[in-house]
Amino acid sequence: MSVRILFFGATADVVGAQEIQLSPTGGETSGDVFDAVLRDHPGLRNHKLLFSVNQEFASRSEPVRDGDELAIFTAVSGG
Amino acid sequence: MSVRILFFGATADVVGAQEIQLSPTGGETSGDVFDAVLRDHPGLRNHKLLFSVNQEFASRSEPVRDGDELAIFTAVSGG
Amino acid sequence: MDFYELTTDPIDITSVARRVVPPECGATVTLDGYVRKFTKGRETLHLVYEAYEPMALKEMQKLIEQARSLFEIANVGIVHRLGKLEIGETSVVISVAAPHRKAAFEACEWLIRELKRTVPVWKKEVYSDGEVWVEGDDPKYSLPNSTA
Amino acid sequence: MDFYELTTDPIDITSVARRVVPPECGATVTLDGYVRKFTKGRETLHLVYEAYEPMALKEMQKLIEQARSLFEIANVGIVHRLGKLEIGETSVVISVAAPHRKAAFEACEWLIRELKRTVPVWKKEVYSDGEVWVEGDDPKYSLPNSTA
Repeated sequence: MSVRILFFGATADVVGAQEIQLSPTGGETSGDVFDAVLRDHPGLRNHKLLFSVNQEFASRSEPVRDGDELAIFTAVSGG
Repeated sequence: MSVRILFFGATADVVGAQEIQLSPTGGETSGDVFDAVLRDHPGLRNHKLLFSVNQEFASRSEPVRDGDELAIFTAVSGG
Repeated sequence: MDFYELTTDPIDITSVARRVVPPECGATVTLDGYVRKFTKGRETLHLVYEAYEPMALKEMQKLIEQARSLFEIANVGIVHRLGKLEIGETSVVISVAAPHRKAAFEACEWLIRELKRTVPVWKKEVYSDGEVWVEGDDPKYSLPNSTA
Repeated sequence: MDFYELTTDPIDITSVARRVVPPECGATVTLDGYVRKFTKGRETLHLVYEAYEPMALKEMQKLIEQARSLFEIANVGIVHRLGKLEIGETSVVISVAAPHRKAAFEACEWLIRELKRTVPVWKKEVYSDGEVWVEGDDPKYSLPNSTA
């Protein structure tokens, strides 16, 4: 299976991309996927991070399914 | 001595003028002048009235001097 | 810069809001009051606003001074329209800029409430079958004894 | 009609405020946020706003729905600008029309506070000697444990 991970602002700068694709083996939670991203991009740990699954704020325990759109970003600062 | 009395909105309609002049004999208070106006224009008593002396909200006890600008009007309704 | 004005021209909200912006502030709160089509179920054709102009300007100035003493605000702009207004046209705009938006909200709300209680402006509602000068129901200054 | 939009074009406050006006309401409260020249004493040259656009629109829609359940309001309009903004340009406008202006003030203040906590938009401050993505200090959603 394949999932997209989106990055914005500070997290896109750290990762050097606005989007990556991962291929979990199945059964992972959102937390597992994010931990994998953080292992590849340890600079993200310098930030307080939020994440979303399919455009909804997510906890670590969401099931991840093929084709999901995940995102990792810092606390929002619009307005 | 001579004072001007201004009317606005509902009070101008009752009096039929936007301004009248009165010639108090001297020593009157604002309350005395307003009572005199109300005697001449009893229709004003159908309204709750405010008044001002020289463009400041006034009580009945203000001394009235030659050349003063008084006004009688209903509770304000701007905004 | 504070400002307070009476005008018979249409009011542009953006330009009022923009004029109160100082470089160190991040938010402006604007109250935009306009002519209602219906008041208590009765259809208004248009409104006419009249002011005791010099006293109205003095009272607007006092309101701004009082707001400055009550709230941490930078600039205030108040523009009240006079004359004939069509349905939907803006009758009053109050813009408040402040370093913190909470103060801007509080000051703007205070200013419109007090303006309606103290600034000598009156509105006449014109209906198809008549017209009436609206009398305020919460004047700040107590009514003098008007029994002669 | 409620509306919520993201745009890279300049925002006209008057047109946003006007679009929320229903005929039975008499007041609209508008929050106008704009680019500050100075943040903590440091001079900003310009700002760049970026959004997770589809999620930002969903969160804006949720905010309006929540505001409707909390406050007696008629219409809400929210427009957030994206891309490069010069000093003084409007970054966000929130207009709320309500039958009673108190609800409009309360809803508008609530909406801007929650927008800053929940809508996925980020701003980058650009200085003469660098730039930084601002990170919010009061996010609504608790931060997940990010220690792998």
